[in-house]
Formats: sequence, structure tokens, C-alpha cells
Amino acid sequence: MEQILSAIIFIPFFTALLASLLRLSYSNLRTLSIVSSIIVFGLVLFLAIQYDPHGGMQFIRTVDWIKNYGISYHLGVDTLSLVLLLLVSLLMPLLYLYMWHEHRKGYWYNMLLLQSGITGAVLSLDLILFYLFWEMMLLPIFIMIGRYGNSNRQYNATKLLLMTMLGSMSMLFSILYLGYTHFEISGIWSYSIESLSLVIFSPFIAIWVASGFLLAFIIKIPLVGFHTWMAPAYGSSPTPAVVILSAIMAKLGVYGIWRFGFTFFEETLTRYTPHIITLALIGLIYYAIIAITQSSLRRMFAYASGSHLSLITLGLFFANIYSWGGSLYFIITHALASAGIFLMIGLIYKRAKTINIDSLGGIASQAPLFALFFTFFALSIAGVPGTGGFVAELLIIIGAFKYNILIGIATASTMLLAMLYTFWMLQRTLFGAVGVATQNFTDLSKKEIIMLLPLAILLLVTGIAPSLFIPFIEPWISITLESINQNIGGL
Amino acid sequence: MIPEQFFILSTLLFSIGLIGIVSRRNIFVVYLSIELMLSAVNLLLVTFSRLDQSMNGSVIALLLIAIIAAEASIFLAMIIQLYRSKRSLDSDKFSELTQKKGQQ
Amino acid sequence: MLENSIFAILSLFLVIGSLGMISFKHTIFSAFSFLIAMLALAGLFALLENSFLFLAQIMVSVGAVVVLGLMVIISLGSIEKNIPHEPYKFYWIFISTLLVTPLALLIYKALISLHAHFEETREGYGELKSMGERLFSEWVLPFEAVSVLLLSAMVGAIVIARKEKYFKKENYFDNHNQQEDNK
Amino acid sequence: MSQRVKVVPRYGDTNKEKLYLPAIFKGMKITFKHLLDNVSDSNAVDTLEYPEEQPSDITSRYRGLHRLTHREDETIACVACFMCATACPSKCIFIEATEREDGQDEKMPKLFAIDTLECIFCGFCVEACPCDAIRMDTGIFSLTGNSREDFVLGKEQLLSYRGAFGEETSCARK
Amino acid sequence: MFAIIDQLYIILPMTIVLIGAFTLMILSQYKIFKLQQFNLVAVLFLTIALAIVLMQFGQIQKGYLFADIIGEIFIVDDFALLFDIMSITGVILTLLINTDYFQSRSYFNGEYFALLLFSLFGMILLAHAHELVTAFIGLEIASLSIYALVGYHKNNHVSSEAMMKYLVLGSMTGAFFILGTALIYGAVGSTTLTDIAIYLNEPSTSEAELVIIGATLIMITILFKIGAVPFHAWVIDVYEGSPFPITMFMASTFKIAIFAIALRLYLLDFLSLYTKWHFVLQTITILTLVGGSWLAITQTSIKRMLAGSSIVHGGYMLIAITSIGTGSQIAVPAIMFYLIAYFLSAVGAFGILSYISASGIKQLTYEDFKGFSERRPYLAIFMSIFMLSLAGFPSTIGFLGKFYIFTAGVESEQFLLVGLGIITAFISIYYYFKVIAMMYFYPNNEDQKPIRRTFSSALIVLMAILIIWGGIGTSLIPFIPSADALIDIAKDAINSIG
Amino acid sequence: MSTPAIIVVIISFALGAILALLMIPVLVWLERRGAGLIQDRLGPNRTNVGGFRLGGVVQSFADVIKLVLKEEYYPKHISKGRWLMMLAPVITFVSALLAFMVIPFADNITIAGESLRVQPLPVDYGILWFLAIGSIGVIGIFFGGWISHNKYSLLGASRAGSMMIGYELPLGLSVLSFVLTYNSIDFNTMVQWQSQTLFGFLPAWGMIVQPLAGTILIISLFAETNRAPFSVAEGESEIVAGFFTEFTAMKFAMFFMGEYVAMNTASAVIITMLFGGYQLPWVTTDTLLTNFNTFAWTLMVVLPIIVTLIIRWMRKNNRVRPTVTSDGGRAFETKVLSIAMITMTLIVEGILLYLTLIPSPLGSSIAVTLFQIATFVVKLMIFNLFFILVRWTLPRFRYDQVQHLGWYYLLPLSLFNIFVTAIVIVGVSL
Repeated sequence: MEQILSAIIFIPFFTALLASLLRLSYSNLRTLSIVSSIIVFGLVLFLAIQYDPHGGMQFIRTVDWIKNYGISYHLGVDTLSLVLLLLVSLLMPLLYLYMWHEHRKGYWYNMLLLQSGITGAVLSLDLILFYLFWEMMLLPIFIMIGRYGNSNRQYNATKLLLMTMLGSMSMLFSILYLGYTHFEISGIWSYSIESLSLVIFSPFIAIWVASGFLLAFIIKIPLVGFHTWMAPAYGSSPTPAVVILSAIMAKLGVYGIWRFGFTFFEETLTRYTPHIITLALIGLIYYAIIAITQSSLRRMFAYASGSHLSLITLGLFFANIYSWGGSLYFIITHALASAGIFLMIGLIYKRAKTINIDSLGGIASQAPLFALFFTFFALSIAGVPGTGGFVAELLIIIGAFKYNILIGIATASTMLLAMLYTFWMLQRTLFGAVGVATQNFTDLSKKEIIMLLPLAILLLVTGIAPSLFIPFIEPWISITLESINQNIGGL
Repeated sequence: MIPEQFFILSTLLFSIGLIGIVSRRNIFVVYLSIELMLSAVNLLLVTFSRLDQSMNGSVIALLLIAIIAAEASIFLAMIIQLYRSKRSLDSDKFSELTQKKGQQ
Repeated sequence: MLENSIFAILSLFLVIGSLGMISFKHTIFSAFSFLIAMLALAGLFALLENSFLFLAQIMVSVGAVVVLGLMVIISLGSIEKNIPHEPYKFYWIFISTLLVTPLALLIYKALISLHAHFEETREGYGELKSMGERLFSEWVLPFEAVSVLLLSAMVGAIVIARKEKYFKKENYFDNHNQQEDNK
Repeated sequence: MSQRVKVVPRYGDTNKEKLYLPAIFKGMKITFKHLLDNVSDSNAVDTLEYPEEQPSDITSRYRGLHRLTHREDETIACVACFMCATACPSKCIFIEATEREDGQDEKMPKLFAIDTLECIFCGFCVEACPCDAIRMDTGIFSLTGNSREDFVLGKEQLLSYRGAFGEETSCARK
Repeated sequence: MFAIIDQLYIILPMTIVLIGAFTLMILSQYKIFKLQQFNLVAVLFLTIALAIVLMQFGQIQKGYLFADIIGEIFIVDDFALLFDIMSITGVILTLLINTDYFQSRSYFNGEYFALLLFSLFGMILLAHAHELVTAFIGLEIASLSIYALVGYHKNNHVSSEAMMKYLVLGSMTGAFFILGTALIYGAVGSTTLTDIAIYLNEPSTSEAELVIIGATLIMITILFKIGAVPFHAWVIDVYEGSPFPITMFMASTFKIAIFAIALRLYLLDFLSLYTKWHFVLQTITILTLVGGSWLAITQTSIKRMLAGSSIVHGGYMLIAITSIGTGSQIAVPAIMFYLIAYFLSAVGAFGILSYISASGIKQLTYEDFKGFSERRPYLAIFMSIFMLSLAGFPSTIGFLGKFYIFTAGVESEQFLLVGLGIITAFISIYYYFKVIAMMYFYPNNEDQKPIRRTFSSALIVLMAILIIWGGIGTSLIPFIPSADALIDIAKDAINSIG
Repeated sequence: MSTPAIIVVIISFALGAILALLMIPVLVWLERRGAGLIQDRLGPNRTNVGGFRLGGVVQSFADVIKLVLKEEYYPKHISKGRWLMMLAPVITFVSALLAFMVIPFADNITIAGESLRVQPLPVDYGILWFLAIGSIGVIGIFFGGWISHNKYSLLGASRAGSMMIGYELPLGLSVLSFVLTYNSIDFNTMVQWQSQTLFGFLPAWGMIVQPLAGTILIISLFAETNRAPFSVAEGESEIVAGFFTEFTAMKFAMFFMGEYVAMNTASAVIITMLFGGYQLPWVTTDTLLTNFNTFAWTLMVVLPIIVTLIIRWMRKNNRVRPTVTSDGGRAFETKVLSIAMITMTLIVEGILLYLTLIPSPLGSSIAVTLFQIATFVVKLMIFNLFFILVRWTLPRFRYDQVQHLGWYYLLPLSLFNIFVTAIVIVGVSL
């Protein structure tokens, strides 16, 4: 039981290692990967059942790693990490399903490693360990984009790498400073979150240290101004990579702010709040407008995803129970929806060899089932009532109105804009005349339906019955908020 | 005869050696300049030894003479080798080791 | 008085020799100036009552270093056209003098801060015996190390200066590689 | 002839010979013996006290200084055929021909000069001469002079030498 | 202090190395021996020496060899022994990893190995020297051998040229070292580090101009040898011009040996001079980091890039050296650890390059790595590991090295340097990942060559495993030291100095 | 410094200068006449001053005068650095001359209780001085060869240089084994050591104690002096005249004389290190001083006999053939020389008689010193003659043979010899 977290992290990794040592053929590798991912999913489900929503950090596992510097192998899980963990482990088998005919073995290895990296980053409670996994998950993405991506992939991959590494390096600096300050105060080296959260800075230094962290996460999200890597990378990624990027990795930025920012720098973040809210608001609207102008489906949804992540960030910084609940809820629903939509875009590409909106058209007549799913996912991205997105967005908007009425209005505009680009896109792709590219557009196969159905069902459930999930989320949020408010008297 | 004179002299020698290395392109002169620098140090050591009245400085100087000889052997071998390859003693002619243009 | 005049002459030779060394165009004249400088230096050692060093300096610096250097110059047959053409030599020398002067002044300033002066030498100072006693007691390790240094320098020099013939029958492909390397 | 091949023994293979020192000392013994003999009695040395003593063993085959021979009537025997000048390896014979007026022959040298500083005394000119006009039988083995010009012998000077071993006149068939 | 037999035991490794050098030197006269045999002999000697040093490590208390005769010239402590271990290991690895390379180039012969061993002897002497002249002689032995080794490929103009550059500049700075020694001798009247430390700690000699200038001159030499930026002009050209094994040797082992004396000097003698140097050292560190990065980023040949980046790595170590003076306790173990880390990574990277170019042809450029992952998937993985380690990517030993260095920098509040270090680390990501990108992002255009499974490849694997182990090794698995153990060793070694 | 010390220094310096400089014409004469006599001819014997030929020595003086008066000539192609052309022979000459200046001509003379060296430069590191200064000589050859801008000269110079470098090592190493044996680097101490006897009867001369090192030393010195059979640097049959092809007049003479000075120095070093120097075998300085009377009487007996023999030889040989009418004043010369010799003998006899009858320590020590100087000169001449004899006996080595001999035989042998010597010395001292 106490090894369960390690198992979740390392099963994919060792699967990859084993497979590479045994030099398996791709079909065996596929089987092995799927089995491992299903095992992991099972473990995570088991974990979720065992998890106590009121219990704070659980399943903690601590082993000394580098004693001299107090670095330890320190894992634990709480609601925030569990949510992301669930998403990852759910998405992975689906992605493997998508990759069924993928015979390039490196693809599979990278996916396995990616899963390890992401779960590790989500679960680690030691900063250095977190940094390790944070970087480790970058590498497979880098290689997947650079090796298996589309046009201009090398450049885009390098751009992604460099931008995110820039953030990582600044984070490293802050981590080092945090660790050293802890040492200076207490005389003991430690990098675990609990002990570091006790460190208190002078405001001036705290701004710098917090900036280090924030830069890393903001680039990862990405907020406007730090987003130049986003569209090219989304554009040239292969489908599984883009799913992971938008559904999971972007959320990890939010996770980082939530986990570290609100643990170490509650007070400092109050200074940042206006700025970040401004940035996020700009992003919210800017991304949405840009999305309208895009001609490539993937780029469009990349910007849409950026817009929604800005919304999540907004929710985070409004810092009341509605907005936080909304943010966390939106993490789940957006992950599901964007995974779905990007997978479908991948399917479109497989069929039509293009994702240009203008050259598509009339899919609805050719493949009605496909059109149905596509419409559903697109609408849930837009946050149409009945999908999970709507609930989440509503919660955030309520939070925004509680924060400031003007900001609330601005925030609410996102729904309109999202509707706008989604419907326009749908109109152009699904209806209209059948283009050259969509002439032989086949409908969804069984495998694809199996792949998409869980996402669709979950989205429906989250949209129709949020009360199933809110109790799961709510305790953690209220506890955390309470502790923050205790510390600084409210944001 | 006061120590300062010797100090001036060895400083001067060392500087001249340095100037020679910096300003000349003839490899052989560069080599001689390095020898001169080491010899200047030798003079300084012997002066210190004489001031100290202990033989330590002289012994170091003796060891240094041997080191000078060792360096000389390597240097001369190098000069022969360089001359063989380029038929010149001009150090500027040995400039193949640069970033090659258009290799990108 | 005698000492002072000897010193004056020797230092004059030393400075002229070293200056000549860096300013002559022809390698051999540089070598000649160097020879003069080394002889004068040996003389200064004698003036500092280090008779053994005086001889060692002549033996090694002159008898070995300069001779070998001249040997190299002569066996290379340094013809006029192989001597580098240095039109801006004195210009460079002037500039580098400007660069080096601060360093020299710094070192000299530090040196005169010693405020030292010569005293009568002790019995046995500078003689071979006292030198040998020091060399083989306290300095025996560096001494032995120097012998290794000479050996390694010798091996290195032989390796560098030896002409190499690569064309061996048994590895033709090798040879191919080398030619590629040379490009 | 082919049977009379003499096999020369090879030396220098034994260790003793490879040491060289015995051989060297053997050689030095010989030279030292010569030295000692000659020092103890310098008169036994077989040399000439040259200016005072003159060589007595110059034979008719000795190639001395050149001369131009005469005919019986004391006129020059040379017909300026340039054979000698052509044969001369050091190109030291200079001839300028002219017409012969006395009717004995058609041609004679107007100028005949030998640069003895160039001459190597090979005797090719003598061999080449078709009318025995040039010979090297003067027996003169030393020629002295104060300037370079003194060593360029003209026609008159060459004619003035007499043979030291008889055969005064040209033996050429007429 | 020691019994005579103990003393002989202590110098046994050194003697074995020397005897090995002699043996190889004599054997090299006989053409009947093959290159593998020379290699084997050299490795054999070194392995014995290494075994003895490993036995000695941690078992011998600090002391001076033959102190009754030669005074405090030859020190024996764990610090020196650790450097012995690293140097000897470095040479062994240089020999073994490059076996393929040696065999495919006919200009290598027996003297090559002899010179390598001579150089090693010099390095060991350097590590043990407790006196400036001895240190200088050790440095010269090591350097002179390396000068010859750099120019070993005589039919190659480039090799000769590299030797010229290195030799001229190296001897010039050698003159600086001995001038510094002479000045210190003039002031102190002795050149043993003990006496210098005593002299400097006297309150009356707070303004010892001569010693300051002398020590500065010595510092210049050290900075030159590690390729710090105002003195870096030689590094790239020399690294490029040398045969691969030598580049590897210089980049890894020789650099380490230089740090042996540098650390000893900085920790013992010149610590009190730090206030005077601090600014200069900081400036040089900044220049080194920036300049090195610039040099590395502009190269197209991998060898030149690694050379340029080795300057940057020197810069990281300089950060820690700068930190020593400002009272950082962890800086010195950090340097030691970083040395080990860099050593492993550089050996691995150069090893792979030499392994590739053994059968290959010319300078390896980035272009040549296109599609490498398809040609040689395993080698590509290892190359990536080495590149990641050099770039300081987490989970490799290189990351921990940088982590310690930066921690030391933060501890001494050198935020500028640490910030710059992190920025250069970020820049280094670019040029190291470029290799990875080239290997993985481009399709294979060349023929698949048969894979040679040799000793070299086995060692490359070993290096990769060590790098990963050094980065993440934990104490979970019994009997195998964790990553932590390395820094413990480094700390022990440092403690043995003081 | 006391007055006698200064006087002794001046006298020995003068003696050194005379022995080195005046020996040049004598050696030239010796070489020419020796060569002549070895080859069964007479050699130069005509030049005379008022009938005095002195066996032809005058010829050498005449040659010197001719060379001095000759026009200084520089080849046209040498435009720069003519001063180097002047300097090169001087370096060679002076270095050979200076190297000679540390040879002890006699044992330390004790005047007024002060032991004084009879050595032009009274230093105690003679052999090092010889090695140091002797090695400079080749630099002159280098400069001379280079400045000639002539391929033969360059070849000669490089040959000379490589040969010198090659033979300096066996020379130094064999000297080292002698230093080990004698336990000193002082020539005088070496000579004193050699005045011992081995096994009671054998004089402990270096050549007998260390035959191998002695041989190597002699061979190396031959090479160092550029004498035949090691005269590849001049090699007139191959490279015209080697490094002094372009040298004329006094510049040439300096090279020429330098060679003879070097030869003289080499002989002096050989006899000092290998053949007991100024000592006669079995007779040490102390023996001579304590048994001065016996020594004087023996000398008084031996001297007239020798002089008689010389005069008889002169009478016999200094004449012309009966075929020649004028004897060019030979009879007169013989007569004058005989008288001079007899007079000098008488003077010496008288002085010796005076010293035996009225003993004075100063006088006897001076006499012994003079005797030792005479012994030294005689030995010197013998060895010079040896040099000449070797030259006219042995053919010249080829250049590669020279190098081969030096590097492959002499160097290992001398190393081996040092090894053995060291072992033996340690063994003996244990």
C-alpha cells in the first residue's frame, strides 16, 4: 500500500525500459503499454476510492535521497493531485487506443516516459524531486514533437523546449534560494514542501523568488505574452502529444501555482494578483479573438485552450471558494473536452489529410456519428449548458463577480466568444458543401467510439450532475482557502 | 651592487620576453622569448637566494634550468615539425583551426 | 667598484642582448642576441657568487639550448623567404610595451618593497658542495621529478620530431582515413 | 680470362674485427714506424731538394709543355686545320687561319695560342694533329709567369721550343 | 610520521605509474608488439595502481612523506588520493574507451601510452605537491607530455597547429607560475605551503604585496589551464586539433588535476588573500560563463562545441571557487562533486564521439548526427544521456553537480553569478539539445553500418549508467552507494586538507 | 690576495697563454712535418730567418704573418651580418682558449705557507668549466656556417653541430664516471688522486683505472675537436671545406688556430684526467720535495745525456744531400743551437747544484714545479703527436657512421660504465 504511488509513477517507466531491453516488436509493445496503462488506471482508481477528501495529504512516502542537502524522495497525494492523476491515467489508455496502428516504437516509449514524468511531477512533494519530474516530462514531449510532428517541427520543438526551460531555470533558482533560506533559518537542509512552507521572506526578496516560480508556470499555461511557443507547438505536434499538452501539461502550470505559489507565497501572490488577472483577462479575450481568425483547426483549438486556461488561472487568482471550485472543475472538464476535440482533429487529419477549416466541409453528411461527437466536444469546449464546461465556467464567473463586477463581466464574455468561434467552426466544417478533402470521409470505427465514449460520457455526467463531483473537490478547497485566509487574512 | 638593480634587471627581462611573445610572429623568436622569461625568473631566484644566504633559491634556479632545457626540447621539436608541414616559421600561417565558413 | 662596473657591463649586455633578440628580423641574429644575454646572465650568477649556477647556466642555456636552437635553424635552412615578413614589428613592440609596462611596474614595486640589501656571503655559499647538500636532502623529490620531466620531454620531442611513414600495407583503409583527416 | 676470378676474402665479421681498435692500432703502428724511421734519419727520405736538385727521370713519353713543330725548312708545320682545337676538351687552343703565301701549303695559322692555365695536358691535340704539327715533348714541367697573360703562349713562343728528345721536325708525310 | 615501509607503500601507485611509463617507453622500440598489447600493458599497470590507491583511500592519516629528509613537500591525504583516483581512472577510461580509435589510426604507437602515463605521473605529483616548485614540476610533466600528445598526428597540419598554440601559450603561463613562485619565495623565504600559510597568517604581514602578486600570477596559470575566459584563446582550437583521446583526456582528466592544486592553494594559503581577489574572480567568472557560452553556441563541429562548453563548465567551478572566499562551507565539496560529474559526462561524450569517428572520417558536425537515432538507437540514447548530463538536466549527475555549485553560490550570496550560471545553463540547453534534436528529429540518410560491439561500447554503457546512478542513485538498494555517497567522499577528502 | 699569490696567478696565466697560443705554430709545424715524415717526405723546411729554420717552425710563423696581412675578403652574396662573420671564428677560438685555462700545469705550490694553484684560472671546478666553455665553441661554427649562405657551409655547420651534440653526451657521461672515481671535479685533485699506485706497482692513471671511460673520453674529445677521423664538418672531399669555405685571411686563421687550440686543450684534458697530468708515474710531489737531492742529482745526470742525444741527432739530420752545393746555413744553425743548448743545460745544472748544496724550501718547490711543468709540456706534446698520428692514419668516418658510433655505442657504453662505476664505488665505500 505504501508503495502504490511509486508504482503508479514507475510502472510506465519500467515498462518502457523492459520493452527497450527486450527489443519487443511494436505490437507486443502496444499490448504491454496498454496493459501497463490499464494497471496504472486501476491503481489510481483504487487510490481514489481509498482517498479521503477531508484528509489532506495522504499516502505519504518519504525516503532519504541526498541526505547532505535534505533532499528526499517524498510523495503524497491530495485532491488536486488526484484529479490530475485520474485525468492522466484515464487519458493514457485512450491515447494508446488512438495510436493503435502506430508502428514507430519510439512513439510508444515516449508516451510511457511521459506518463511517468507527469505522474511524478504531480505526486512529488519535494521540490527537487518535483523539478526532476518537471523536466523529465518535457523531454518526451520535445522528442515527440520534433520527431513525429508535422511541418517545421524541429524549430517548434526547440522553441517549446527553450521557452519552458527558461521557466524551469528560473524556478530552479527560486528553489535553490528557498532551500538555502530554510537552511539559514533552521540550520537544516530540506526541500520538502511542508518544511519550506514555513520559510518567511522579506517582501522584496519574496517577489523575486515567487517570480521564479511563476515564470515557469505561466509559460507552461501559457498566459498571454509567454505564449509564443504555444500555437506552433500545438500546430506541429502529433495528436497524442497535443492532447497531453493541452489536457494535462498546461494544467500542470495551474497545478504548480496552486501547489507551490499558494503554499509558499500566499502574501506575495496578493501583490501579483492584479497583474496576473489583467494578463489572464487579456489572454482570455485575445486568445478567443485569435482563435476566430485561425484557419487550422488545431491552432484554433490551441488558442481556445489557451483562452480557457487563462480562465482557469483567473479562477485561481480570484481565490474564493466558487472560483477555485470552478477552476478545479474546469481542469477536469476542459481536460476531457480538449482531449476529445484534439483526438477528433487527429481523426479528421487521418481521414482528410488536412485540418484546414476552409478545405473541410460537409462532414455531417458524410459521417453523421463523427459529426455528432465532434459537435459534442466542440460545444463542451465552448461551455454549452449540459456539458461540464458550463458548470465550471459558471462557477468561475460567479467567483469573478464576487471579486469585482467589471472583471466579472469581462470574464463572462468568454462564453460568448467561445460560442462564436465554435459555432462558426462547426458550421464551416460539418455543414456546407462537401470538399475535395472530405469526399471519402468515413465514419467512426468501433475502436474510435470506444476511445471517445468515456470522454463523452464523463463530460455529460459532469455537466448534468456536478453534485457527484463537487463533494469530492469541495473539502480540499475549503481547507486550503481557510489556511490561506488564516495566514494572510484573505486575498 | 644593490638588490634593486637585480630586481630591475629581472623585471625588465621578463617584460622583454613577454613583449617578444606578444609582438613577434616568428615562432623561433617566440620560443626564445619564453626562455628569456624563465631565465628572468632564474635571475630573480638567485638574487633572492643571495639575499637569503640560503641555497634554496639557487637550487630552485638549478631545477628551473633543467625545466628550461626540457621545454626547449619540446619547442625545438615542434618548430621542426611545423617547419616541415608549412615550410615557414610564421605563426600567422598556422591558422587552419578556425570555424570553417559555410559548414553549417 | 669592480663589482659595480662588472655588473654594469653585464647588465648592459643582458639588456642589449634581450632587446636585440626581440627586434632582429633574422632568426639567427635573434639567437645570437639570446646567446649574449644568456652569457651575461651566467656572468651575473657568478657575480652573485653562485659559481655552480654560473657553469650550469652556460652548460645548459648556452651549451644545450642555444646550440640546439641554432642546430634547428641551420638544419631548417631558414631562407629569407621563409622568415616571416613583419612590417609592423616595431609598432607591435611599442604597443605591447605599453601593455606590459604596468605589469612590470607592479612587480617591480612589489619587489622593492622588500628593502633588502646584500650581505657578506656565508662560508660555502654558492659552492657545489652546499648546493649538492641542499639538492639531495630537501630538494631530492623535485630533483627526481625533474629527471622524469626531462625524460618525458625527451620522449615527447622524439615523437614530435620523428618523421612518420604511414604507408603500411596491412592497413590500407587506415591510410584512407588519414587522408580524409588531413583535409 | 674468366677462370681467373680471384675471391677476395671479406673482413670485418669477427668480433675482434668489429671492435676496430686492434686494426686502428696496427695502422698507427705502421705510421709511427715510418715517422720514427724518418725522424731518426731524415736523409733516408727519398725526396728531391728540388730547386737545387732537378728531376732526372723525365722520359720521352712525359707530357710536358706543348710546342709547334717545324718543317725541314723551319717553317711552321701547322696547316690550321682546327683538329686540335676541336679535340681539345678544355677549349684552350685558339687558332686563326690565313692563306699561306709560300706555296708549301694552302693554309697556315695567323694566330695560334694555347692558354696553359686552361690546359689540362691531356695530349688529345697531339693525337688529333694530322700533320704532327703539335707535340708535347719539350720536357718542360714548370711554367712560371708574373701575370695571366704570360701563360697564354703565342705562335712564336710555341715555335721557339725545341724537342728534348730528338725528332726535331714534323714527321708528317709530305 | 610513517615507517619507511609505509612510505614506500604510499608512493607505490606513483612508482607503478612511472614504471609503467618506462616499460612502455622501452617496449615501444620493438615493432613486434601490437597496439592492443601496449594498451593492455598500460591498463594493467594503471589498474594495479588504482587498486592500491583505492585501498589507501580513507585508510591513511594525513602526513608528509619522508618528512625527516625532504620536509613538508609531499603530502599524503585523502584529498590527494581522491584526485589520484580520478586521474588514474581518467587515464584508464581514456585508454579503454578509445581502443577502437587507436586501432583505426596508425599514427599511434607505444610512445603514446608512455607519454600518457608520464602525464599521469605529473598529475599525481601535482595532487600530492605541498610545495610550489614541486607543483610546478608536476604541472610541467603533465603539460609537456600533453603538448606532445596534442601534436601526435604529425601528418595533420591541424594537429601541429594545435600543439603550437597550446605550447606557446602554455609555456608562457608556466613562466607566470614560476615567477609567482619566485616572488613568494622572495617574500616568505620558502615555497612550502605550510610556511606560506604561516607567513600569511602573521598579523604583521597583512600587506604582503609580493605574495599577493605572486599568488595572482599563479592564479593566472591555473585559470589558463582550465580555460577561463581572458585566457581561453587556446581551448577550442587545441581541443579540435588534438586526436580524440587527447581531447577527452584534456577535457576531463587534466582539468581535474589542475583543480587539485588550485583547491589546495585556495583552501590553505591564499584564503586570506580573497578580499583582494574577489572582484577579479567574479569578473573572470562572469566573462568565462558568458564567453564560453558564446563560443559554444557558435560552433558547428561537435568537438568544438564540447570544447567551448568545457569553458562554461570551468566557469561553473569558478562560481564555487569564488564562493570559497566568501565563506561558503559547501563550495569545495561542490567543486569536487562537479569535477566527478563533469568527468563522467565528458568522458562519456568524448568517448562516444571517438567511438563514432573511429570508423569515421572527418570532423563530426551537427549535420553528421542527423538520423543517428535510427542508425544507432542505443548509442543515440547514451549520447542523449551524456548531453543531458552536461546540460544539467535532472536525473543525471550533471544536474546534481550544478545543483551543488549553485547552492554554494546562493549560500555565499553571489546571486549575480548564480543567476548568470543558470542563464548559461539555459543557453547550454540549446547547444546540447541541438545534438539530441539532430539525432532524433531527422530521418536517416546514411547507410546502416554494422554495429561493432567492443570494449569501448561497453564502457560507454557503463559511463551512462554511472551518470544516471550518480543523478538518482538512492540508498534503497543495499550495498551500492547512493548519489549521496559521492558528496560524502568529497567532504571527507576536503576535511582531510584542513 | 698576497703578493706571491698574485705573482703565481700572473705567471701561470702567462704560462697558459703561452702554452695555448705559442703552441699553435708549433702544432701546425708538427702536423705538417709529422705528416711529411709519416708519408716518407720531409715537409716544409725551407723558410728561415737568417739561416735559422728550427726544423721548419719558422714556416708556421710566416704563414701566420701571411694570413694576418692578407686582404679581408667577404663574398659578395653576404650583405648583412658581416660582423657575425668576424665574430664566428673568434667565438670558436676564444672558447677553446678559455677551456684550456683551467688545466693545472703543476701541483699546488706552497709559498710562505700558502698553497697556490698553478692554474691560469685558479678555480676548483675545472672539469665543469671545460665542459661548459668547451660547448660554446660549436656556436662559432654554427654562425660561420650559416652566415656563409652557402650550402656546403650549412652542411658543414650542421654536421659539426649534430656531431658535437652527439658526442657531448658520452663525453659528459664518461667525465661523470671519472668524477665518481676521483670524487672531485677539480683537475688538480684528479691528478693527485692519480699519483697513487694500484696494487703497489701500477700507476693509478685514469686510463688504467677506467679503460672504457678513458677510451670513450678520448674518442669523444676527438670528435669535439673536429679532428680526423671525425672531421666530417670540413670534409674537403665532399663539402669543399665545410663551415669555413667562405672564410679568408684572419677569419680563416682564427678557425684554423682554434682547431689547434682545441686539440691542445683536448690533449691537456686527456693527460690531466687519464695520464697523471703533470706527474711522473710513481713519483708524487711529496716524494720529489722530500727527496729533493736525489731528484736533483738524477736530473743532473739525465739532462746532459738527453741534450747530447739531441745534439747528435741534430748534427746527423740537419744537413743537405751531397748533390746540393749550398747548405743554406744549416751547419751554422746546428752550431748555434748546440751551443745554446749546452749553455742552458749548464745553467740548469748550476741551479740544481746550488739547490742541492744550499737547500731552500722555496727554491726546491719552484724547481719541482718547473719540473712538473716540463713534464706536463712533454706529455702534452706526446699527446698532440698522438692526435696527429691518428689523423694521418685513419680515414675519415662517413657522417652516418659518426652518428652511429656516438649514439649507438659510446652513449650506452658510457651509461653502462657509470652504472658499474657507481656500483663499485658504493661497494668499496661499504
